[in-house]
Amino acid sequence: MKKLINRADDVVRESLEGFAAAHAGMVRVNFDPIYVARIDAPVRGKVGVISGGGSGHEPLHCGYVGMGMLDAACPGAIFTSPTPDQMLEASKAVDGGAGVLHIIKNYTGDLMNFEMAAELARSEGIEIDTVIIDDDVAVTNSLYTAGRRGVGLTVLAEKITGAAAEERRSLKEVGDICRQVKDWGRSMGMALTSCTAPHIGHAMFELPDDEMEIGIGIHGEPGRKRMPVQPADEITDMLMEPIISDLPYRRGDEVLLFVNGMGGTPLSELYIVYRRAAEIAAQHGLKVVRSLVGPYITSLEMAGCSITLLKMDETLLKLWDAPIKTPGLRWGI
Amino acid sequence: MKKLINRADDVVRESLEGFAAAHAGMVRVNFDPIYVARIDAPVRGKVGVISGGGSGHEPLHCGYVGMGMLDAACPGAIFTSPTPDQMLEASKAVDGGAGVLHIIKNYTGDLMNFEMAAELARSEGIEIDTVIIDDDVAVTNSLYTAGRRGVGLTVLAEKITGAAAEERRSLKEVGDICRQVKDWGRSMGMALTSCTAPHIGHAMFELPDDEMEIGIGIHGEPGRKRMPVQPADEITDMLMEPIISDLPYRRGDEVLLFVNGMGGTPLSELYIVYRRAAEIAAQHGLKVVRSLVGPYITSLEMAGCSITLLKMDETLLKLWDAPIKTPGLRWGI
Amino acid sequence: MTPAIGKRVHMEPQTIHREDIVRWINDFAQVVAVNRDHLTELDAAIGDGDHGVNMDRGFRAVAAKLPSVGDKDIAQILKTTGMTLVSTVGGASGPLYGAFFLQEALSSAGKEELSLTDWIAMLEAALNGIIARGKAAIGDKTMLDALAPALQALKDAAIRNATLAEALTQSADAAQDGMQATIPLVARKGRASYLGERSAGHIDPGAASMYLLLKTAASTLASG
Amino acid sequence: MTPAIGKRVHMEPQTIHREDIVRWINDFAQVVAVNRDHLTELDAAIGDGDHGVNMDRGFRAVAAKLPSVGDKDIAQILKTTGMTLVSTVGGASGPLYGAFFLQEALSSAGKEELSLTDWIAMLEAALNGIIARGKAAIGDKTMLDALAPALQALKDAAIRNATLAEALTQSADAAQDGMQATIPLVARKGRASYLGERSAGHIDPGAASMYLLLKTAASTLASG
Ligand SMILES: Nc1ncnc2c1ncn2[C@@H]1O[C@H](COP(=O)(O)OP(=O)(O)O)[C@@H](O)[C@H]1O
Ligand SMILES: Nc1ncnc2c1ncn2[C@@H]1O[C@H](COP(=O)(O)OP(=O)(O)O)[C@@H](O)[C@H]1O
Ligand SMILES: [Mg+2]
Ligand SMILES: [Mg+2]
Ligand SMILES: [Mg+2]
Ligand SMILES: [Mg+2]
Repeated sequence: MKKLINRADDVVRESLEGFAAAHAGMVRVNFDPIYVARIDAPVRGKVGVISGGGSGHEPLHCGYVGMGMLDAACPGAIFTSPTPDQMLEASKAVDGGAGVLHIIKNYTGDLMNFEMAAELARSEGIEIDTVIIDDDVAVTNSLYTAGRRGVGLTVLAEKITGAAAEERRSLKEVGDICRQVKDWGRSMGMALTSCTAPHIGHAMFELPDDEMEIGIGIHGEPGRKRMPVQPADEITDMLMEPIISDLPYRRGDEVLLFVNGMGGTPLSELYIVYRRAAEIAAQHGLKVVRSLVGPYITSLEMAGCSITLLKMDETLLKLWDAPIKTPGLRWGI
Repeated sequence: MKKLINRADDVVRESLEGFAAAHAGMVRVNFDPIYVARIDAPVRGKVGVISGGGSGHEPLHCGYVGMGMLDAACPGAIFTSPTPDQMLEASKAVDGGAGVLHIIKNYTGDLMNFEMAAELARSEGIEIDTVIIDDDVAVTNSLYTAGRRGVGLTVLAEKITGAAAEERRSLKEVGDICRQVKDWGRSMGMALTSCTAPHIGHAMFELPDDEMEIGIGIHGEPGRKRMPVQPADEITDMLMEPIISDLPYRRGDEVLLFVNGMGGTPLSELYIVYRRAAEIAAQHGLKVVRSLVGPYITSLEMAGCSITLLKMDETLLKLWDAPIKTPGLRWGI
Repeated sequence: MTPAIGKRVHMEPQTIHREDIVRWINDFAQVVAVNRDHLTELDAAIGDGDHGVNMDRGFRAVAAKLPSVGDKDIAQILKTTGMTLVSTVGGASGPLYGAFFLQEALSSAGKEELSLTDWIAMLEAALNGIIARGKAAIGDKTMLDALAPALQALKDAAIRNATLAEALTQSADAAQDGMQATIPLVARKGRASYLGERSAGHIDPGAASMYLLLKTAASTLASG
Repeated sequence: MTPAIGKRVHMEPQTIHREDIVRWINDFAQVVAVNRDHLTELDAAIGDGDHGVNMDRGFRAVAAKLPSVGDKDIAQILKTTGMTLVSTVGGASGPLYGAFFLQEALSSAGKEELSLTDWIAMLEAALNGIIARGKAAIGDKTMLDALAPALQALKDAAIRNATLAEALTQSADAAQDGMQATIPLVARKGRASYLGERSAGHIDPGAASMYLLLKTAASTLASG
């Protein structure tokens, strides 16, 4: 294992110390329990939006704390959901009196820990709403699984929901916007290589030099099927097909197309995927009105990508375009 | 070799097609010869700022085309400087009557091709100024080499120079600002792994599993020395020491600290490096007033990082903070 | 070979005391440390490779915390263990092992010592706590698949009037069988479920740690 | 063994014509294609691993372009070659090989056929063009280190009154020796210079391609 780290046990803390130093103007990092809050939290009268999950997906979630997106994020150990006390303290820290929305990626661990946090927060008088993002169409038989995983759509949900909260909408409205995003978005990902978690010290799965995994999650879990590496266009087809056929997108629908890098894929390759994905969208009569291309929800240094398609309407468009100022996403301000 | 590409020969073109589609609102891509120009180029009365170089460093340079940074960028083949006709056409396309500044990274190929382009552009009546960025302190005996390479500082130079041009300063003034950045900044990089250029198909150099290269460039060139992998803090010390002792930074100096990822290093690791680099800066009495952390000038999927320190004054600070709207860097607008 | 019954009663404790519980948890913390990489490897095969690290982080924290409640009663010790796990482990196993010990705490409230019957009630409560939190069923390839047969074995042993030591040993054996029996299963809960058919052929990591917990109970509590 | 002088004159052409130049460049394009990976490997060792790809891209474009100027004069053919290289190769070798052919074009302006003396003058111009553009000195471990001794060998051959074929062969041999002699050198120009001492022990890729160019000249132009 070769990593720019000191000790495996210190990765999350030291990384957050650097993050705190680099973005002192935007965020404040609490270390016991660990959470990152926007510098001006709590914002009076505004719904607090928080998320969290295992570390190793940076910039998600901590990089999205700031004006127009998250009020706080709770990072767990690498690929391990955070603990309830983190979400409880974060909820208290961002509650401006209008309640707090928890955006959760659908993983057993995340669900249970957030659930406990919500119970505790409610018992302390904070109103909590919860939205579970489960956009991964690679998980087909949700009846026999923990359900679809939360992957790329999470980034879009946090941005759009954060913008809705910024407009001082009510907890109910903010939650409903987030649920709309959850309902209107679908994703699928693939990996060319595995990744190495610092505490494990070797690749999470072995992938021969001429094979790839289709339908991976974001935690170094192997995917649903392994096959010989294909050209980028064919791979893109394999990801787009299940996405488009899952959500009944209709000709004329406006969509946001998000091509995400898993951490170790050059940006130039993501644009090659974007090129083909946009072509396919056009073939289906979908109008790509917004785009996002880059490593926004990663699996350490894994090589690979995911594609997310989110159907847009006027409200979502306006919220997507709204000003945002976070370490990981920024525009308009 | 595992890459999200179709054919090695098509990488640059297809990637630019995706780039053009994803950022149609900001940039326009010309394909013969290849250059990327901001959508509203030429801007009347504004100095045009252009740069270029081999591909494989994305988002540099094409990702930095847009309001407040570059007017155009000329991408060459992977790791190969572009050709004079590209820079000539780009110069013509962005000349708003106030002249064009060429920002060049100091590599033999880049220099010669830009030089020819400048000769041709001048013969067509365009006023051209040239600044050569050569910030890599890993190259020590510049007398016996092609001189210091242009690396991380290029990103900062393009941002600050672009902002100066946006203020409608004269070609001379814009060039002088760029020269000030060139004089006031220093960088050094390292690699944990090599990278694989698509047309070569295998790693550019072999690095055993317990070794690293210190003092690398950004083209997969091996570095000046190879040594056993060290903890991140020690590596950071090794990069910071030559930087700080090269430029006579003085206690009380204000600096911008830029920790750059080479493409395959998780953001979390860059923050671990940032943490230590900021500590060292503080030990030397330097005041870090701005920061930048992320993969801004890369070598495909190489794992590693570089550190750039740029001394700031009021002018540079103001220009750094000025609004910018490019695919790769954006704030204030 | 079987010792005389009269003798047996004197040799083997039939009740579990506060110190036994502390020893059990401390011993398990060491077992987890030793098996950290093993559990992590199991999780890397069908999950995300952190189960050993998660458990180790949690039980290290528990071991550090226990001295401060060493003089408290059984329920308090178990509650502290559960609370500490919840706030240090994270992932799926944090809330689930948290529920295990918190439910054991509730079930043992007010007790100075525990009989086999108490122990059975506690494990029953623990099992239900895990089900309530995780909503898994037996056969979903989770820690339940080691815990449920172990509980059944305890009940069977009690009906047969087995000693505490025998019962604990039989429950550990049943847990081991249950763990082994997870190998052919296709996971339906937790991360491993995303692998579908590919999850078959591997031991469930949570079942493995649950087996170790019950085996440690047998070796620690049965020896008095 | 040496053929009679009278005979030699009839067997071997002493001048180079337009068609010869076209053949030389086309042949070289094929030589580059065959040696593409070899040149690239050389460049990967001490540079950035693109020299073969760069040259191949350039000479493919040249080969595609030549038919359109096949009826033009020598200078026009060489100029087109140089311009095409400049606009397709990039990197260091683009402007440098561009300069090579553009200077040869200037030097051969107006000529219908080339004598050995003309050829020497053209290579001299090419050498100076490369030096003017790249500012390298002999011994810096560049393509110059193959070109300069080849030019010297041509001059020596001319003094000895050698035939064109002999002269070209000797110049190719000298280029090969010059290329080999780059092995121990520490690079002072181009990317390889960043390696410092580590650049020693490898052939310079530009010297290797320059040798191939001059070797192709010998085999193509000498055979008429
Ligand atoms: N819903 C559930 N009910 C019971 N046990 C579960 C459930 N989900 C997961 N588990 C157990 O948790 C174990 C994984 O724990 P761990 O690796 O620490 O957490 P995570 O899956 O969040 O990484 C699995 O092996 C399984 O035994
Ligand atoms: N200043 C120079 N003068 C002469 N030749 C040079 C100079 N710099 C580089 N070269 C030649 O160019 C070759 C490298 O060409 P190439 O790999 O195509 O370009 P780049 O170095 O830009 O990748 C070197 O091997 C060397 O022979
Ligand atoms: Mg986990
Ligand atoms: Mg090159
Ligand atoms: Mg796990
Ligand atoms: Mg090269």
